[in-house]
Amino acid sequence: MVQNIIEIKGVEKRFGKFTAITDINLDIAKGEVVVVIGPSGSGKSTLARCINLLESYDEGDILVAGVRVENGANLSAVRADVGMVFQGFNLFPNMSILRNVALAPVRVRGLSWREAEQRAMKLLERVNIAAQAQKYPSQLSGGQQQRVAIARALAMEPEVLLFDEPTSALDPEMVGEVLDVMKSLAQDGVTMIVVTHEMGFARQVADRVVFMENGRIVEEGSPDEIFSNPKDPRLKTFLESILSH
Amino acid sequence: MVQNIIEIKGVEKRFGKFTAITDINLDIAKGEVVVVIGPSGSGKSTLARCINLLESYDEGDILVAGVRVENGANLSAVRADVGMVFQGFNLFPNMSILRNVALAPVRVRGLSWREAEQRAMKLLERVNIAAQAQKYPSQLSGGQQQRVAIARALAMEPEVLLFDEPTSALDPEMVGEVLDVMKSLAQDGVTMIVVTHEMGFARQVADRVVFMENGRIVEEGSPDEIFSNPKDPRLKTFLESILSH
Amino acid sequence: ETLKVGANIGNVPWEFQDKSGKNIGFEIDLVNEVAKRLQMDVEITNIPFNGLFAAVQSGQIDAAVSSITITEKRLKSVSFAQPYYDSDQSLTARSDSKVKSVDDIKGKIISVDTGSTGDIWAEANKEKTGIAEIRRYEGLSNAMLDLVAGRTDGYISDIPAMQYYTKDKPDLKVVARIKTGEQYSIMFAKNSPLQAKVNSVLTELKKEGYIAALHGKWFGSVPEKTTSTVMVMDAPKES
Amino acid sequence: MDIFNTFLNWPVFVDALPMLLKGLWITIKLGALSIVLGLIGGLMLALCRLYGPTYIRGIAIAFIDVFRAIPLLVLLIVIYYALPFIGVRLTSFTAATLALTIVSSAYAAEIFRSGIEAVPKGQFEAARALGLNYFWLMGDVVLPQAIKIVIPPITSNSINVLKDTALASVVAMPDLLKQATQAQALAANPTPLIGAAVIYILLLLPLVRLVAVFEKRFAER
Amino acid sequence: MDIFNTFLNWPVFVDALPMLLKGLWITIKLGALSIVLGLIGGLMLALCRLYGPTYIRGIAIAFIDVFRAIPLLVLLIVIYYALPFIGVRLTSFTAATLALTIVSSAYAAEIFRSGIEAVPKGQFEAARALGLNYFWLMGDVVLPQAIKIVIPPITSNSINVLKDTALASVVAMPDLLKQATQAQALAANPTPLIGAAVIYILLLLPLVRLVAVFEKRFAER
Ligand SMILES: Nc1ncnc2c1ncn2[C@@H]1O[C@H](COP(=O)(O)OP(=O)(O)OP(=O)(O)O)[C@@H](O)[C@H]1O
Ligand SMILES: Nc1ncnc2c1ncn2[C@@H]1O[C@H](COP(=O)(O)OP(=O)(O)OP(=O)(O)O)[C@@H](O)[C@H]1O
Ligand SMILES: [Mg+2]
Ligand SMILES: [Mg+2]
Repeated sequence: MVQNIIEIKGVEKRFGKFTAITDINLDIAKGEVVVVIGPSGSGKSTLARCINLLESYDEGDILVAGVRVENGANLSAVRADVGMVFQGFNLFPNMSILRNVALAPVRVRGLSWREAEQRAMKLLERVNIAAQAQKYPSQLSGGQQQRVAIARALAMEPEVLLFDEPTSALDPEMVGEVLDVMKSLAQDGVTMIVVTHEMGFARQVADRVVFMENGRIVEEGSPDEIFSNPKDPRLKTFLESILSH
Repeated sequence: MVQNIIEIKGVEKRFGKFTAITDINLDIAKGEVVVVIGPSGSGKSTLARCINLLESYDEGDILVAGVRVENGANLSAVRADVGMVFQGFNLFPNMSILRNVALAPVRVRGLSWREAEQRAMKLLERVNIAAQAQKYPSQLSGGQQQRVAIARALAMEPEVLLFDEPTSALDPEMVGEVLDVMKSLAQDGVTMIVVTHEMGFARQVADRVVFMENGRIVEEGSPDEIFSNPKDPRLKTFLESILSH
Repeated sequence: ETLKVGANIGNVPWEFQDKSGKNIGFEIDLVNEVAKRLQMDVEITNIPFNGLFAAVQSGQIDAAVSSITITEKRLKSVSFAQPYYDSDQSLTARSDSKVKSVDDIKGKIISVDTGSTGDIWAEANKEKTGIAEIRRYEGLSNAMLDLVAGRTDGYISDIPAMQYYTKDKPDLKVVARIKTGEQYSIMFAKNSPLQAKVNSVLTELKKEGYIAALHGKWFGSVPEKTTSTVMVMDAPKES
Repeated sequence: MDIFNTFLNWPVFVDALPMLLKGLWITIKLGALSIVLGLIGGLMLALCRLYGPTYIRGIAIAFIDVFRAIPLLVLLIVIYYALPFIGVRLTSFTAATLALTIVSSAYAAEIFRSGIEAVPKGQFEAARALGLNYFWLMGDVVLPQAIKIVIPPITSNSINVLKDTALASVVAMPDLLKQATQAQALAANPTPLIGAAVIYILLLLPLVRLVAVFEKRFAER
Repeated sequence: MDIFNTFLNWPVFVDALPMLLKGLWITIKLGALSIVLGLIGGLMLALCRLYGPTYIRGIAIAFIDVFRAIPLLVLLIVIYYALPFIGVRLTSFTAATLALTIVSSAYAAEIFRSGIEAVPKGQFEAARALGLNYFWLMGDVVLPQAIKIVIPPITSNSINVLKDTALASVVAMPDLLKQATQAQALAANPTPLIGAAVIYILLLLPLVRLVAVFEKRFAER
């Protein structure tokens, strides 16, 4: 039996009377890379945030490695295994870049500060920002902050990585580098759910592409199916509008 | 005599001992669209922020419509004429979307709330978000927030518009729409300085492209010159890295 | 013309309020009579003891009463009319306690009102009487609570107040009178012209036996002939 | 005597009640006025301290630090009893209001400052980039956010001012607490003090709950 | 008598000084202990109020609201004079420390709460997404930012506690201000009160300035 690392069954999330996502069903196998695309406000971020319970969902079940994601004793453990890179960077302004990256490995995995900071330096090098290790987040440019956020998530060596538009604040040069990092992670067998508008990345790396609209998954399939042979009319318009500029 | 609406002469900005931008010389004619490109941390945002004195500069002069940008009585008037869309959205969380857009026209231009809100609704329609007019910023997705920020800057009908990566948080569909808005503004003769990674936009709309690196303007010219015939080796690498993914 | 008098209302039986909120008491009666003789109206202002000194000196009030003791030190900053009451200190203890006289307070914990004459006496006689510890309180009622609670063994304070207080409390008793020779009077700003006027009215009132009658009214007893309540005296002067 | 006769003596309480209510009125009058004036003064001070020219800023800092350090009792005595020497003779109500307002504005100033400083820099920048002048930048953008942040400590401060009216008795304004201590002395029984505490609680709890409701509604945005 | 002889009388001040210093020592001892305990208690209370299960939250709210509303004087009297009736007999120092700590922790709780609520939601989310447990989320991420925000009102609150030691005189702990009023009564001259105010200012101003320096260094990040 193939173990699905993430199973999402009939999930719905409401904000007051407004339904942000509904009837979401999605199983993700270990090592799979799923790219989520869709217009603004379609619920992509909300879906990602439900997976590690940053938003509690109102209906259905989400299972990570067979464990239901819900408030309780094992939530912290689930979260340590599910890394997340935010659309906003959410770096901790009260500590240096290096500390930002080393913190969770020390507090959650029990590493020593020395060890954690050594590993953090390596990750900062990987995203090309090691020279700023001693600066505070407010002293970095937007792109630099985003790269730190990625390093921070990688530091936990999570089983599943959630990316919410990880490259949106990066300049094109850096987009390339970060996408390379993500590609190498995919080759290492890390399961990833990536909300992105980088169609190039989706085409090259995704095992599956999910198209959301109005809080629902409207179509899903291999990148080839989605990009070359879209069925849903809304997906067609969406793709056309992207290619037109 | 052609009046340059913006004249930047020998400007330098330091953060403590670190020099963020230096020796910047740039004249911008009325109606011109200048696109600023360059790697992360090269000082693009800093330059834009100096133009409306969100950062005070340490050396040189910046003149908007012939008036030196400096602390004093006419700073507010200069700023009202220089609209800005931020890399972070910086919407006002304590008021509705509609209020966010209508506020400055009422407070600075002296419009009535009725009039200002009517105009605000039109702008919100233009960026496709009129349905959310009564919501508060925290209830919007990232992309929705960015569009409100653009509408807010447009509401002042400024002479010069500064954009700091205006499309970085937008999904590709919206990028197209927003770029269309910007194109129509360019056609209306609005002077614009746009920090962006949208090379397509630069090629189609820019009168001039400025390439920054390490706090300096390394090369500038028409889009054709910059993209088809780059001279500076660093610009060449930069462009190659963009085209490679 | 109005005579503005400050008084720490609540200082039984010298100045306090009856149930209708009217100011009554020994010193209230006295200043009312004095003002009448001076053909002035009286306006009583309720000021806590703490505030009375600054109040007379700043002229916010013309005179102050509140069983204020005449002392050498005070005379350096304020003036007094002639005394009208001789107050001694008293030792109060629980009825069932072994403390029956001043000789019994050796090794005991004694309470006083901070800054009062009782405090001064206890401090001065600490060695002689062998008091183990002096506890200083803010007013009579709290000191009484601790005396009843057994945290202290005796309370040294003005005798009239204690007699009045213990009247209806069988578990407390005034066990000794401690002679200190302190005298109460009306306080004025230093060298106030009112001082002489009031002083001569007091002489008049003593001669008529008015003050002795007040003593009878408020303490239920006739004052001895040799006390300042009866005898005409000189106004105290700074030495 | 048992604890009930001593601390919860009903006849003593009933006797004292008219006095307490008279004091309550002074507490409320003095407290409400000083709270309002203190909030206004505190806001002005905070703005002077944050954005004034250097010497104004220095004066504001000195004012805030000195009047937080000085005991209210002393300030009351100085204002009411020392100022007449230089020809300024205030009524006790004016003097008490002035002293309470000065002290509460010094405290409120620091609270407002912390709130203003907690508003993200981007908010100031966006407002300035739109050309809003200082007045609207503060009034429309910064203060609404700052005040929302500091509602809890401002509430605390207001409670404090109301309770500090107790010291006004030194300038012949016998407030609720003073009346209670006086009634205590009269009855030789601490029940009136407990009665005063109950009145304070009955007065303040509904107000505090009301503020909490407002705060919640505010937070929902 | 002129204003100098009345309010700034040097011989009277010199006479009173030893008494004042004795009171100062009580003020400092009692104040420092209550401030520290109050900050710890206040933090606990704030966390209970924000994140406790419903009934704990209810208890915390009741505690905070009641002990802010109750006059300290009454609380002191109850703790010191009423508790012996039910067999709890505290020394005056313990009683005064307890009362001051209870009240100051109620005030500090609301200040800490405002600070914690001013930390952006994204910070909590990032910490939780990393799997940090509640303890580290608070200790590493939220509290350092919250405390930075509330340094000014916490300073004010600490000053208040130090000044509130004045009420401890009711349980026979004569503090600086009490000693000053007593010296005033002895000399029939308000100079000792002014002297006490000067001592308060000399004591508090350097502390307040020191906090301001820390705050600035903090803010530079
Ligand atoms: N806290 C909230 N309260 C009310 N509505 C919300 C809240 N958070 C999100 N929404 C709404 O839910 C919908 C989905 O939002 P979400 O952030 O998931 O969109 P998205 O697909 O990530 O968009 P984008 O590409 O712009 O980031 C939007 O319409 C948004 O306005
Ligand atoms: N307040 C500050 N203090 C110290 N250094 C700063 C500060 N603000 C910016 N810098 C530094 O100045 C340099 C230029 O920053 P700037 O934000 O202008 O870059 P940018 O070109 O806009 O980059 P990006 O494309 O990532 O937004 C960076 O190295 C940054 O770390
Ligand atoms: Mg999103
Ligand atoms: Mg930038």
